[in-house]
Amino acid sequence: MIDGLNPALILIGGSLLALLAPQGRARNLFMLALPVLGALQLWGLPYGEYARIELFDLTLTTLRLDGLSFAFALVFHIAALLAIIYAWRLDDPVQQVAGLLYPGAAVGAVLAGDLVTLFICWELAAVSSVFLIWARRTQRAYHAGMRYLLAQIGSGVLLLAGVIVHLRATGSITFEHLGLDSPGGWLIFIAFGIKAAFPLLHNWLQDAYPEATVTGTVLLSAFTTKMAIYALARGFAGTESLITIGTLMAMFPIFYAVIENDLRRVLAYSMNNQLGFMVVGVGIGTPLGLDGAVAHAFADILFKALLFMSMGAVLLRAGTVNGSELGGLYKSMPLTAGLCMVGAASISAFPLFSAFVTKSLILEAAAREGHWVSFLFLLFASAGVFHHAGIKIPFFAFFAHDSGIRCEEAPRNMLVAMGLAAALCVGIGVFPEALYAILPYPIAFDPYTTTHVVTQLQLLAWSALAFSVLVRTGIYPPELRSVNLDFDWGYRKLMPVVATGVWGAVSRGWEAFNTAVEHLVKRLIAGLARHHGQYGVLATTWPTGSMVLWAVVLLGACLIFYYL
Amino acid sequence: MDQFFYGLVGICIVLLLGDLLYHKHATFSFESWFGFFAWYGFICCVALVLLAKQMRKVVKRDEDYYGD
Amino acid sequence: MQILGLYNYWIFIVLMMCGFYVVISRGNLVKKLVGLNIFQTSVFILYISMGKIAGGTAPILTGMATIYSNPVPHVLILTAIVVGIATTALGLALVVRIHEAYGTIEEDEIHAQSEDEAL
Amino acid sequence: MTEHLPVLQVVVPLIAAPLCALLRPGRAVWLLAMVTCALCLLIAALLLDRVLAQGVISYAMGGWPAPWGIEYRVDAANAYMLLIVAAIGAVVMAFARTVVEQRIRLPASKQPWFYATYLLCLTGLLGMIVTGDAFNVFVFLEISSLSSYVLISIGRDRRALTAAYQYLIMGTIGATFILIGIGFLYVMTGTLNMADLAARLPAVADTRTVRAAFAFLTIGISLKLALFPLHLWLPNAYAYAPSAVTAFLAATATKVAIYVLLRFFFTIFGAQFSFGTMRLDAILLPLALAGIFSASVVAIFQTNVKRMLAYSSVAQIGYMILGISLVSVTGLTAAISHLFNHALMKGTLFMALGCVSFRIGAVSLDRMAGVGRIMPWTMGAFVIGGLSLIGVPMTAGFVSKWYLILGALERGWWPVALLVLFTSLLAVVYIWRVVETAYFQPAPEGRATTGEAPLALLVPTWTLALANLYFGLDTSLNAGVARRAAEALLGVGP
Repeated sequence: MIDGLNPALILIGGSLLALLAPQGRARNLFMLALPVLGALQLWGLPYGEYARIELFDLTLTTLRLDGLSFAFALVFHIAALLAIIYAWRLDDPVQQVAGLLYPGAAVGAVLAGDLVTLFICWELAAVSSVFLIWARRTQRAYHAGMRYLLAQIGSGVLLLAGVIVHLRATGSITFEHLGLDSPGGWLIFIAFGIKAAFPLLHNWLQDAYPEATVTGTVLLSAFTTKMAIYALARGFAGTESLITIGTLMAMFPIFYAVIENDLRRVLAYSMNNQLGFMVVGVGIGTPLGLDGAVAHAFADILFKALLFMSMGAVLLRAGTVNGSELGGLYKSMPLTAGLCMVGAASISAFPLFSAFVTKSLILEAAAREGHWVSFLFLLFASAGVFHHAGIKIPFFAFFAHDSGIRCEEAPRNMLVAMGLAAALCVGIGVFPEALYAILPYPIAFDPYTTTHVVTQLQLLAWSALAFSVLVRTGIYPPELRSVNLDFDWGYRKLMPVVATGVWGAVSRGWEAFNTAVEHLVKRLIAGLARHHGQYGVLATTWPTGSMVLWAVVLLGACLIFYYL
Repeated sequence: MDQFFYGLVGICIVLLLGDLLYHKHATFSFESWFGFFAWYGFICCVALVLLAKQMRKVVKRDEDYYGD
Repeated sequence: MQILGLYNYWIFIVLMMCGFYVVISRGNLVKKLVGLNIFQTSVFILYISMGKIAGGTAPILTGMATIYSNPVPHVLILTAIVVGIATTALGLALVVRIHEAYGTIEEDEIHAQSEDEAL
Repeated sequence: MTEHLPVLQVVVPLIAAPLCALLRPGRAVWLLAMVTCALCLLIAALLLDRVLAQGVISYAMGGWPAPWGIEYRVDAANAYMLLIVAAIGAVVMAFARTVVEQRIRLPASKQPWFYATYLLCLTGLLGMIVTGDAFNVFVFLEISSLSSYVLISIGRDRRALTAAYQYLIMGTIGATFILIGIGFLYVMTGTLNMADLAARLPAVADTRTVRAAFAFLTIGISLKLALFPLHLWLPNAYAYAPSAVTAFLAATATKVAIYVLLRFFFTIFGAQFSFGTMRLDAILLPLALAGIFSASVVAIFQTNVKRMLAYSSVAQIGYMILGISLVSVTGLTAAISHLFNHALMKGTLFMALGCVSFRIGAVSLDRMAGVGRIMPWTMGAFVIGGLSLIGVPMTAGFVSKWYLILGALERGWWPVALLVLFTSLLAVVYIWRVVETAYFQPAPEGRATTGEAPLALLVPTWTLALANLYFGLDTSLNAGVARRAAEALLGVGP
């Protein structure tokens, strides 16, 4: 451990050095060492504030370690490690560098003690992550990446604006509780909201994540949104409206997830749903609620990575992740199928799996504060998430009717990465105390009570029954090759149409303006030339002549202005 | 597949009856209703699928709708 | 009366405007330079005339006069005249090169050729 | 020796220039010019060091004390400017050798003249900064202008000739306006020494002559610094000049004009008169905003990247003028630090473009497709320069944008701050167009697949690119000294 060294710098610095290492095993080992070293560094640092930098007349606290930032920084290192193992065979410097830079930026963001450092990491994360989408090198991915980048940069600009307002009003840039009534609070709130994929601001996520590379989606799923959850927990804990927002977030994506065909997009929707739970936890704002949000973010990174990794393996081997084209893959990829089901069980909150011990913190917190409407909706969302992520994903990919696709099992490195993630999911589910110990607030909570286990099993089993009945009766909507309109329709379809119209009007207006100005200048010169009558010669504006004319006109204007 | 389905039905009934065997710790009164979590889960899922099916009529478009 | 008393400034203004007019209205690059020269010359006259003090003589210490014209503006404008000559020379040299490159020194024709090039 | 530093700053390049012209073509000429530039940089650095340590340095030319003789007067503001100009002069000179030897259509026998002219231009720019005499400013202005017309006219494209001609007309009118303004001031005060002028002007400030002088100086200086809408000469001049010349002029010439603006309106007239009585900010602010906006939009539609960057320069000048028209320490700090930062970013960008045109012979967007893959280092530098231009944090460009927005908010001008942010997005668009073409599009058919630019070009380019990053983090020079200069100009500092 080096005193006061920011773990983020290990990843960020290492990302550039990685290019110097020869391709292949040497580079892979080097990259593998980085998150391990980072995690050790993180572990060794006592809580406190380090690495103050003077920038202009501001003091930046680039490293602040406390309970909240520690949990996020730790799980980010684990996610980076898993992704590196998962991408072991990858031979693409772009993805390798981005795959270190992006986690580094995310770690930097959660460790940032002030808003300016946060903003810098915020933007670095945005810019580095887009390369994971572009690295797919298709036109479609390029456009999706562009839309993604616009949303992310937009969030950054709002954040910067909010920070400036905040600084002007308070003279402080320390990143602590802000709340909506603080100056600039709303701007910062919306900036965080974009990255946390609040309803109506969520579409970049479903739009872009499924278009990224096999590795890219795994990485993307881990950092950006959780960074935002961290930021909300730090700046807006206990903000009432977050409970409503979070409940909505948990609810509406499940409808889309049911009818979505691209299984990675289904996961993207379920991600939105899981984020909703965390946002509710932050909104409740009690120690239990915040702990729940942190714990659920921790668990979510792991099981969502596991699910995305398994779908990535399917994409790699079968060439598609469309539900309509898959089925029966369990014969070819039994291990992947098994690991995917561990992930499915985890996200569905089966007892002994991770979400069971983390989601229940949030539900318990909601119950204790008497938010019974949110409680019911979250229960609905829990049933729904089991339905689409727990059953639909494994069912359509690995079981259902046999699609006839026969392929190899996933490569060994991918299986290792998935296995590690699965082990962590089960580990958290079986030994929740270990996770509870690193949460920001000390809690005494036992998820394994008879009531909790039985009611959860009832909920899940009867949801499964509903699924089976619907499939058997043929009511269940079939997987179709299609896209579903979401709010991105607004900017992908409506805006281009409007923009074309507006542009036409603007260019016509500009032409008219130009004509008018030209006319004016002609009149002016005609006036000058009245005595000579050489209208034809003078009416044409010579480039040099018109420049000089401008200068003289301005001189005259200035003289008049100054004399007045 | 059939055995699988009937097995599931069996498990569901056993779990439902399980509610009779212990004292439920409930925060809200509705939690303590008999088999609340079971039928709530079932109804929710059916409602979810039926609503989503209706939604498809509105939002479904051809795969290359956006043209890229 | 005061307006007439400032006749040297009126000459300056009229000359300056003439120069401008030529630069603005003529498309011939050489004529533009001529206009520029007239404009600069007007400034020379401004400087020279403002050094003159009514009743003053040339600033040579002979002991016969008590009022002298101010020599500083004259010295200054010598520098400006040199600059003007250099500008004119350079401008004419450029016009020669433009004529070699475009075969014309009419600005509209050059403009048209440049437009073609841009297409 | 050290007490003669102010005059050496000008005399060294002035003497070296004819020497260059006398030498035979070859390595020796460049070496002489390079050593001269390096010496200038050293002198500038020493001067800044001394000024920061001891305060204002006054040097009486030829032993004639001010206000009768010509005084060279160095304070924080112009020591800082000297450093910018000398540094860019040296870096671009290192860059210029390869360009001059291989890319400029200049017979080998004429090459020494290039260096001579370049040094004369440098002399003029340094002289304008260092002098404390108003008329001397005009003389040095003409020295730098005349030599820059020559430098522009040697571009490969024949349109360089017409661009130089137009610049000559406009530049001469601008300089002559300045001359008229100085003349009027002399009429009213009988002195040309800046400090003396500042002392005597208040007594006669409320006269038509002084107001006329003010108007002529406003327009004359605005022409030289290419304030919108007097910028029309600039795009062609920058687009068709040789790349080394563009890099040098874009990074220095307009900046020095802005310095002259500061000198005249803050030191001579005084901020109270210029902005309080004459409401200069009422003219500058709308023009600056219009310039920022319109030039940024125009830049987006350009296909010639050099022209695009030239329009972006007009927009950037707008930012500086905007900072000045805020008339506050923060606003002026933004403007002055942007002088420095813009020199760094535009120097980097134009030199990177120079590398591109050195290899593929063109800088139009369609010809630059896919160039990022064959010239990774060059385009890497371009991207850094571009990020700095946009104002991304941790680059030099961020520093000035930050102060600019703070300054606007201090005055409570929300829309202005928003416009600055919005036009930064426009900069994203036009820089992005280049990046997208260079990295994401396939190379056009029939373009020779050449490799990376030679080291002799890359090293100076990367020197400036890294400076963009360095000064984004260590802001003691570009923001710290700028603040001192701003305080000195406003007369509020220690």
